[in-house]
Amino acid sequence: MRIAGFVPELLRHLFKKPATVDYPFRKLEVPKDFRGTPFLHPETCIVCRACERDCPAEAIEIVEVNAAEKRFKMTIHNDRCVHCAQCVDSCPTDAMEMDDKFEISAFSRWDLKEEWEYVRAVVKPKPAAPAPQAAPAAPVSPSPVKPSESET
Amino acid sequence: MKFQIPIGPQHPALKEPISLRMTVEGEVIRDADLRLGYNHRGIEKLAEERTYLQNIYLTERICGICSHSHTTCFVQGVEALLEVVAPRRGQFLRYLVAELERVHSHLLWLGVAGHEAGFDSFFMYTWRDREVVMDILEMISGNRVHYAINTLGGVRRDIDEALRTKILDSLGILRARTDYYFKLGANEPSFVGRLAGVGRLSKEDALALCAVGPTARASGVAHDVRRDDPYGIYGEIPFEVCTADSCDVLGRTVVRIKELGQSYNIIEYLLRNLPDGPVAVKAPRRAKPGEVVSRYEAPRGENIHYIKANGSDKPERLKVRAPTLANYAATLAMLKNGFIADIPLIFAAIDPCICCAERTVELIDGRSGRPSQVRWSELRRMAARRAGRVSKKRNMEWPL
Amino acid sequence: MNDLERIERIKAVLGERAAEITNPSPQRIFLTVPARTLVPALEQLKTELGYRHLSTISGVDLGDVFEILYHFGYDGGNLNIRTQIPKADPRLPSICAVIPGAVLYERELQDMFGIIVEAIPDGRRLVLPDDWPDGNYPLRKDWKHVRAAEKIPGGKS
Amino acid sequence: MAALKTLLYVFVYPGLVFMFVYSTFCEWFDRKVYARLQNRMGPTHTGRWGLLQPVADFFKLMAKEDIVPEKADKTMFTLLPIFGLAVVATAMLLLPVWHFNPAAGGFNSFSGDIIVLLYLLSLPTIIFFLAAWSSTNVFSTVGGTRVLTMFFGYEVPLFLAVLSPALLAGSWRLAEIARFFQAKPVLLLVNLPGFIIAVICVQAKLERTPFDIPHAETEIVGGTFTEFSGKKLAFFRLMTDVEMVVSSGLLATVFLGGFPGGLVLGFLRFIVKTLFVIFLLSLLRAATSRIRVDQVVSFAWGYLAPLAVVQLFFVILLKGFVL
Repeated sequence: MRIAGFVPELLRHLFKKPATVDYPFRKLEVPKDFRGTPFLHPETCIVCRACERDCPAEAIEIVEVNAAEKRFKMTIHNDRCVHCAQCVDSCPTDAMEMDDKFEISAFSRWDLKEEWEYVRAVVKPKPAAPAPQAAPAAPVSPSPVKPSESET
Repeated sequence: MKFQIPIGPQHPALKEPISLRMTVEGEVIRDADLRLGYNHRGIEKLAEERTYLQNIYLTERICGICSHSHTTCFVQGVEALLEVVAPRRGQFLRYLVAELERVHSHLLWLGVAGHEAGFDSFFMYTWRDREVVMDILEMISGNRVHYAINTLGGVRRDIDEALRTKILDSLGILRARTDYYFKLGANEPSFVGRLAGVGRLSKEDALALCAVGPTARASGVAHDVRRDDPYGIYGEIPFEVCTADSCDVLGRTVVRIKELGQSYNIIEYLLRNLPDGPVAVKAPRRAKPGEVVSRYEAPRGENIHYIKANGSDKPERLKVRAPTLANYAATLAMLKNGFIADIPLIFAAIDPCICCAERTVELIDGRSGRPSQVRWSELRRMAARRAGRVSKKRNMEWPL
Repeated sequence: MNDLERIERIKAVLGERAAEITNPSPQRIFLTVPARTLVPALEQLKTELGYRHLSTISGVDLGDVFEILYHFGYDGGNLNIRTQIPKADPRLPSICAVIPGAVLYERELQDMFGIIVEAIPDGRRLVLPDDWPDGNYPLRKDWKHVRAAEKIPGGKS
Repeated sequence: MAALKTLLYVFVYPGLVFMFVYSTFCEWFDRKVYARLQNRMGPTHTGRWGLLQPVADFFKLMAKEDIVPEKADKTMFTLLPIFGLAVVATAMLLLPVWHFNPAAGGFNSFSGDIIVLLYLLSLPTIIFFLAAWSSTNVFSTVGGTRVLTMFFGYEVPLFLAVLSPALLAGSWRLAEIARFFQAKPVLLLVNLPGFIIAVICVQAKLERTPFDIPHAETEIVGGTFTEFSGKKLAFFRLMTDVEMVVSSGLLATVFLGGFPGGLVLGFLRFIVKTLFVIFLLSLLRAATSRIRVDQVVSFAWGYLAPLAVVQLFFVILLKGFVL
C-alpha cells in the first residue's frame, strides 16, 4: 500500500485532453450499423404485415385506406418503438430500414408518429431469406435518407 | 437511542428504486428490512401474451445492464423447446457478446463502488475505460445497451474481419488499463480501508441463503453456472472460476477484477477460434408442449428461466429469477451490525440490478379501483393527508 | 456422477417419497414429490445428497391445480422438484426451516398465486403494493390483464 | 475619512464584493482542476472557460423556491446561513493582505488576531451542526452528529499545527508572523510537517473528500444540507467557498510567508499562494476516497495530533536553543 499512489496518475491527466466530448456542440460518429429510427420504402412494401406481427412494441400499424386502389397507410409509432430492428429483419422485401438518427426527442408524442400512404407494391420477396426471424441482419446503408416526398 | 433511516425508494446511492429501512443506533445498523415492488412491470404475465420472438425483446428489457443475459437465457430455453440448434458461429458470437457484457458490467460495478465510497476519480477513470467495450458492443450490435443480437436459432448480425481485429486490439488496451487501475485502487489506503472487513458474509451463510455470483464466490463458494452446468459452448472454453476467502466487499471487488481477466481470455479464445459458417438457422414459430429450465451465469450471478410451452407460439408460463433477487437475503444479513456509512458499499457490492428483480406485477390503473387520472388538487390533498400521518408517526419514533 | 447415477441415488434415498423421476434432457432431472412429504424429502436431499442451492421456486397455474417447482442447482446440472396442490385449497408447507434462502420466493408465491405458505417466517407482501386489493393474484390464469386504452397527452399537432 | 475607508474595506475590498468575486473564482478553479485531474472538462459554457458557472449557480439558487420544513426551528433555520456568511466574511478581513503598513495596527490587524481568525473559522462547524439539528430531518441529524464528531478530531491538530509557526515567530499577530518568515525564509522548511497536517485539517474543516462525511450523498443524501434550498443553500455554498479562501489564505500567511510587496505585488502573491493551497486541496480531494467517521477520529488522534505535538516540541526546542 502506498500513500498518494494515485497522485502521479492524476497529475498526468491534468494536461491531457479531456476524455469527454463537448456533447451538444460536438458529436461522436455512430457506427455504420447503428440502429436508429425505422422508416419505410413504400415503393417496395408488399403489405405482408410481417413487421406488424413481429414488432414487440406494437409500434407498427398498417391500415387499408382504399381496398379498390390497394392503398394502405403505415404508421410507425416512434413513441413506442424500442429500436430493436426486428421489422428490418422480418421484412421479406427490404422495405424497412433503420437510419442513424438518435436525437429523436420531441415535445409531444404525436410529433413522433410517422405515416406513409402508398399503393401496395408488387415485388418478389428475396429468395435468400424466406424466414424473416432467422435471416441475418439486412445490410443497412450507411447514410439513408428519409423519404420526405411520400410522407403525408 | 434507536431510530429508523429510510434508504430509498429514492436515494442518491441507489440508481433504481428500492426501499430499505435501517434501524440504527448511532452509526450502527441494528436491523434491516427490504421492500420490493416499487417498480414492478408485470413482465411474467405480459410474456404469456406475446410470441416467442417478441418475448426476446421483452426479456431484454428486464434489465439494461444485463440485457444480453436475459435474452440468452430465454433463447437457450426456447431453442431447446423448438428443437433447433444455433450454428457454431452463431453460438460463438452469442457468447462473445455475453463476455463483453460481463466486462462492461464489471467495469461499471468498479466505478460504482468507487463512487459509493466517495472515490470519484476512480469512478471517472473506470467508466472512461468502459467506453472502449461499450463502443465494441455498439459496433457489433448497433446499440450500446440493448444489443438485440439474439434471435431464435442464432444471432442476428455477423462480424467481419476488420471488427475482429479491432476487438482483439481493444482487448489489449482493456487488459492493461484494468491491471493498472486495479493496482492503483488497491494501493489507495483510504479506499481499501473502506472495503476491507465490510459486509461480512460467511461461507455457511452464503450457502444457506442461496447467494449467487460474485457475492457467493467472494465467500469461498465456487459456484459458477458456466462450469457447474455448462450451456452452449462453455464446455469447451478453458477458464477458471475466481473465488476469494475474505468474505467482504474487498473480496467481491477482487473476484470481479479476476473475472475481468478471465473474460478477456474467453473473448480472445472465442475470437481466435471463430468458426466459419452461418450465424443463424431458421426456427419454427410454434413449440411443442414441454418445459425447460435454462440457466445462465449473468455478470451478477446465476440467472434462471423456467419456460413452459403449450403448443402455441406463445409460452404458457415464463418464470424469471434474476440474480439480484437471490442475493437480497444475503444482503440483509450483511447489513446487520454495519455502519450507516457502509450501507451504499454493502448494497452496491451485490451489484444490485433492481429492475431485474422487480419484474412481475401489473401496474395498471385498476389498482384498488382508483381512477388513473387524479386531479392536481386531490393529489395535493392526498399528499398532505399522507404527510400528516407520517409526521405524527415520526414523532412517536423520533423523540427530539 | 452422471444423471443416471444421480437418479439412482435420489431413488435410493427418498424411497417411495419420489413419486416420479424423469430426465428429459441432459443435466436436467425432474422429480415429483407429494406436497405433504415435501419438507422431509428436501431435508433428506439436503443432508444426505447435498442439494442445498435453491435457485428459485416457480409456480404454474394448471387449471385445477397449482404446480410448484423447486429448482435446485448442483455441480453438473439442475434438479427440479415438482409438487402439486389443489387450487381449491392452496396450502403449501414452508421450506424455510430447511433452506433459509427460500423466504423471498415463497413470499412471491403468496403474492402472485394466492398460495398460503404455512409456517413462513415472514409472510408480509413482497412485490405487490400495500393497497393492492385482496383476492387478486396476477399470475393465476383466471386473472386477466385488461390493458387500458392508450391516452397520449396533448392534442394532435 | 477613516470611517469612509472602513466602509470601503467592509463593502468593496476586501469586503463583500471582492469576497464574492474571488470565492466564486476559487470554486471555479477547484472544480476545473478537479475535473481535469479526472480527465473531464469541468464547467465550460457559462462565461469564458465556464468562469461564471459558480456565479450562475449562486443566482440560480437565489431565484429558487425557499422551503422551510414544518418541523424545523424556523428562526434558527433562517438565521444560520446569514450568520455563517457573516462569520466567514469577518474572518476574511483579518487576513494580512489588505493593510499595507504592517507596523500600524487597526481594526483588522492586532496582536492575537490569529486566535480570532481560528475561532472565526471554527464557528462555521458549529453553525453546520446547528443547521442540521434545527432542520430535524433524520439524514440531517446524522450529518450533524458527524459534523461534531469530526470536529473533535481535526480541530486540535489544526490549532497545534498553526500555533507552531506562531511560536517560532514569537508573535500572535498574523502580519508579524508573516514578516518574520519573510525575513528568514529558511525557517519555513521547519514547518513543513505542520503545513501538511494543516492542509489535511483544512480539508476536513471544509468537509471535502476524504472528509465529506457530514454530507456524503451516497450515504445520507444531503446530510447537513438535506432540507436547505434556495437562498439558504446559496448562502451556505458561498460560505463554504469563502471559508476555503480564508483558510487557504491563513495557511499561506503562516506557512508560505505571507504576502509582502505592497499593493500590486502583494495582491498577486495572495492570489498565487491561495490558489496553490486550493490546488493542493483539490489534489487531495481527487486522490482519496471518503473514509468513515470513526476512521477520521482515529486517524486524527493516532497520526495528526501526535505529529503536530512533535512539531510543536521541535519548534520549542529550536526556539530555545538555536535561535
